[in-house]
Amino acid sequence: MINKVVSGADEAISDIENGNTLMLGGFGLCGIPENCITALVKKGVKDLTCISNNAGVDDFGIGLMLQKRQVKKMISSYVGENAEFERQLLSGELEVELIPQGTLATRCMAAGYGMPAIFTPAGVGTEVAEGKEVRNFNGKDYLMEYAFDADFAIVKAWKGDTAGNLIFRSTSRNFNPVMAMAGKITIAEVEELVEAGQLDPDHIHTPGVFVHRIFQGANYEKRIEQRTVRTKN
Amino acid sequence: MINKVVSGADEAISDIENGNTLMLGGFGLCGIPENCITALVKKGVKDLTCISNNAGVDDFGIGLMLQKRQVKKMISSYVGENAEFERQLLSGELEVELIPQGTLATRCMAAGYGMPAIFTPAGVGTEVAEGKEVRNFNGKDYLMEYAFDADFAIVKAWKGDTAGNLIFRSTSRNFNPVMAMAGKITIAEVEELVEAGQLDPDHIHTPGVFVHRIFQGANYEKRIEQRTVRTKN
Amino acid sequence: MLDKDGIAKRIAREIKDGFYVNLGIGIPTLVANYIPEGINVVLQSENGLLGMGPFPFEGEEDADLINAGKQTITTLPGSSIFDSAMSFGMIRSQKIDLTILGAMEVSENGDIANWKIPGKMVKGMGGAMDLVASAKNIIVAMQHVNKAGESKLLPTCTLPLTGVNCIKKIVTELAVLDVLPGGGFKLIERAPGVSVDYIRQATTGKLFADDDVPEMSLN
Amino acid sequence: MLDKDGIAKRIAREIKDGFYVNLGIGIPTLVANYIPEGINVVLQSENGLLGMGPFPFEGEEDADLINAGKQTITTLPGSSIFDSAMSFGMIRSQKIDLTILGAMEVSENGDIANWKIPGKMVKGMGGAMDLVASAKNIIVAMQHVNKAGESKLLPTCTLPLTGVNCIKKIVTELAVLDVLPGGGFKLIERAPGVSVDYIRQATTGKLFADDDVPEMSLN
Repeated sequence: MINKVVSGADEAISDIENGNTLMLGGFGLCGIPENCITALVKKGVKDLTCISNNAGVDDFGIGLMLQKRQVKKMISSYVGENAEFERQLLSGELEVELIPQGTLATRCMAAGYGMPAIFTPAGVGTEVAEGKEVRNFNGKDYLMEYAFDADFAIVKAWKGDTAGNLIFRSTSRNFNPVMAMAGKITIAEVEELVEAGQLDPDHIHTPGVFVHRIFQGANYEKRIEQRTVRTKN
Repeated sequence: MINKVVSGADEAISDIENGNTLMLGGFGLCGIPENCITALVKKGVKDLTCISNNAGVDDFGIGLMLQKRQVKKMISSYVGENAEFERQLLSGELEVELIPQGTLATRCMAAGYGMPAIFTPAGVGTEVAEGKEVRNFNGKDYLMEYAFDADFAIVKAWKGDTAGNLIFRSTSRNFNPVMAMAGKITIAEVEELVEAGQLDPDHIHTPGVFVHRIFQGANYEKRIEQRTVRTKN
Repeated sequence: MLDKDGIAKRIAREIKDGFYVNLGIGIPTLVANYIPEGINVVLQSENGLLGMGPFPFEGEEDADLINAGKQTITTLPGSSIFDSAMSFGMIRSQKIDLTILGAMEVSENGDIANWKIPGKMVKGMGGAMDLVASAKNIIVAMQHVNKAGESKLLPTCTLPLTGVNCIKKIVTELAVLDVLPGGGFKLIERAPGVSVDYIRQATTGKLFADDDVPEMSLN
Repeated sequence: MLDKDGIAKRIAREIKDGFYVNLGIGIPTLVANYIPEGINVVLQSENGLLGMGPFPFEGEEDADLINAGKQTITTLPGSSIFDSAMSFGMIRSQKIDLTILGAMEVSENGDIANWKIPGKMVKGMGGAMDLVASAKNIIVAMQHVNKAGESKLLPTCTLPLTGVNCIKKIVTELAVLDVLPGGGFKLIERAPGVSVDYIRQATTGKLFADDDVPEMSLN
C-alpha cells in the first residue's frame, strides 16, 4: 500500500502558496481541520481563496485566518457568525461569493468525479442565476454550474490509516468527503491514525487514492457553536 | 422511524407490471437480488426493460428471466456470458443497448442525485456518441448523458434495518447503492434484517429514505462466476 | 391570532405518516414539538443526517453531532449519516416529502424571498435555494406582516428572490393560505377570532376567500 | 520475441512507486505478477475495490469479493471498497495513474479499438471506454499482428473505436512503441532477437525508428 503519512500540519501545508485556492471541510465549526488552520495562520500565507460552507467565528476556524487578513475571497453558502468577517466585507477588503449549499457540495463532487459541470435547479430565477446558462430538462429549468478547481483540499476525519483511507464521525462528515475527492492535493488530518489494515474496507468513506497527505492532529478543541440541551426530568 | 418492511419478494414486486423499466443491482453474479429475480420469474411479468451491468448466466441471475422471455430490452455494459441471451439477440427477440460501465453508473447516480444529465468523456469519438450532444470543457470533449428513469430499482444488500437503511458487503456493493438512490420505487432484499437502531449510522451506505420496501431474503446461493484460487505452499 | 407555537402546531397537522421532512430555522424548528402521536416522521438535517432527535441531555452534547442550525442534537434508532452531496442529492431528487421554512416575502405566484435585504449584511442562502427549487411540497411559516406593519403576502416580491413559483402553502398568525396554481392566495382557514376582512387588509397580494372560511382547529 | 509473460514483465517496468493502476483482462492481468520488489502499487478494480490482492487460497473464496473479470480475489491491508459511481468518478478525475489494457487495433494517432467486431456477437465495452477516455497514461498490451498475420498497428483503425487519441505506449511481443503526439509509432525498444526491419514489416502504421534501437532488458 502507498504510504501517505506526513509529520504534521506544518509539513502537510508547507507548499501552499499565496494566492492558492483551498477547500476547507466542515459545517460551522463541526469537522473543521483545526490543526491545518493553525498551521496556515502560523505560515502566514496570504491572498487565499477559501471554498468552505462557512467562515468560522471570530476566534476559531477560518475566523483565525480572517483575523490575519490571509483570505482574499470566500466562497460559501452561509457566513457572518463573525464580526471581523463582516467588517472586512463591508470595507471591501474581502470578496465573498455566496452560493447555494447544495450547489457548493455538488460542485465539489463534480470535481472529484471528473464531471466538468452539473445541472441544478437551485437559484433558477434568482440573482444566483445571473450570467449562468439555464437549460430546460423535462419542463424544469436548471442552472449549469462548473466543477470547482482547487489547488488543495484540507479535510478533517475521525480515523485514518497510513494509506490515506478516511472514516468520518457523525455529522462532522458533512463537506469533508466531497472536498477530499476534489482537491488537486488533498490533505487530511485525523484524530486517530492507524496502520493500513486496521480499518474495515467496507467502512471507509474516502478511499486513500484521493488523499495525498495524512497526519494525526493534536489538541482538538471541537468547539460547539450552539450548545442546545434539554434537562432530565 | 418509518417502517419499510414487507413480507418477502412476492409482495415487494407485486406491483411490477409488464413494460416496466427495472434497475437490477449486481456486477456479474455478485450482489444480485436473487430472491426478487426468482419472484419476477414466478410472476411472469413481461416486456421488461432491465438496466443492469450484466445479464447473468444461462441458469442464474437475469438469465432466468431471459429463459422465460420476460425481457424486452437490456441496458448493460457487458453481456454475453449467456447462450440464451446471444440467441435472443441474434434472432432479434431481444433489444440490447450497450453503454460504458461508468456512464451506466453515473446515469444511475444522476437520477438519485436529481441531476437531469451529466457529462462524461467516455465514448467521445465512438459509436456511443452517435446522436448525443458533445460539449467541450477546458479543451476536452464530453458527451451529455441523461439520468435514467426507472420505475423500480431492485437491490441486494448484506444488512438492512426496518427503516430501510442498507449496508453492503465487499464488492457486492458495486451498482447497488447508486441504483438504490435512483428508482422511483426501490426494493431492497438483505441477507440480514435488523431492527432500526442496530446499525451504526456512520456505517450506512444507503440511507433508508431511498428505500421503499425491504425484506430478508432466503436461500442465497451467491454463485461464483470465475472461481480462481491459489494453492498453499 | 396565533403565537409562534400556534403556527407550528397548525403546520404539524400537515405532516402525514411516513413523511421525510426538512425543517428550517425559526418557527419551522418548533414544528417538531407538535407532531401528533402515532405519526411516524423522519426529520432531515441538510448537513447530513436523517432521523434528527431531540436536543441532548445536559452534559451529553457531542460536538460532532449538530443540525443545520449548528445546534447540538441527537440521533434516533434508524438514523443515518451522509455527506453534503448526498444530502442535497436526496433533496434534489425529491425524496424529502415536505420542506417547512420561514420567509420575508411570498408572492401570489409562489415566489419566495428569505435570504437577503439590500443594504444589510447578507449572511447567505445556506441550503434554502436548493430546498425551494427541489421540494415537491413547501410550506412557509411566517408572520403575515413585517415589523413595519407591511404585508408579506405580495403581488410580487420586492426583495431578492430565493426561488420562483415554488411555495404551495403559507401558515401565518392569521391564516392558512394556499398559493393557487394560476396565481393568488386562497384563504383556507382563519386563525381563531380573526375575520376574513382583517386577513384581507393584511394581504397585499390577490386574495381569494369563500363566503364561509372555516376557523382553524388546532387539536 | 516475447511470450505473454514477457510482455507483462516489460510493462511492469513502466510502473512507478506510488502508482494506482487499473489492469484490464488478459495480458494486463499478468502484469501484477511482475511488479518489482520495493515498488508500492495499488491495483484498482473498477467494480469497486482499491488494493486488489492475489487469488484466495483454495477454500477461502468469497462470492462477495471479485474483480472486474469476475474472478475471486482478496483484499490487502489498506484496501477500500466503494460503489461503481465512485469507482468511475476516480477514473474520470484521473486519480488512477496508469491503465493497462488489451487492444485489437491501435492507430498511429493513438485511437484504440478493442470492444467490437462487426458481424460477431458483441459483449460490450464494460469499463474500457471510460478508462481510455479518462486515463492520463495508458499502455496497450497486445500481439503485434492478429491471427491472420495482419498488423494491429495501423494508420487508422478499421474496427469500431473504443477511444480516440488516447494511447501513449504499446508493448507487443516484438517491441515497445510510443505513440507520438503528432502521430506515428516511435520504436523505443526491440524484443530480444527481433530486428527493426521485422518490426517495420509487422507495422502498417507509420513507424519512426532511430538507427540504433536498443534491445529491451527484462531484468
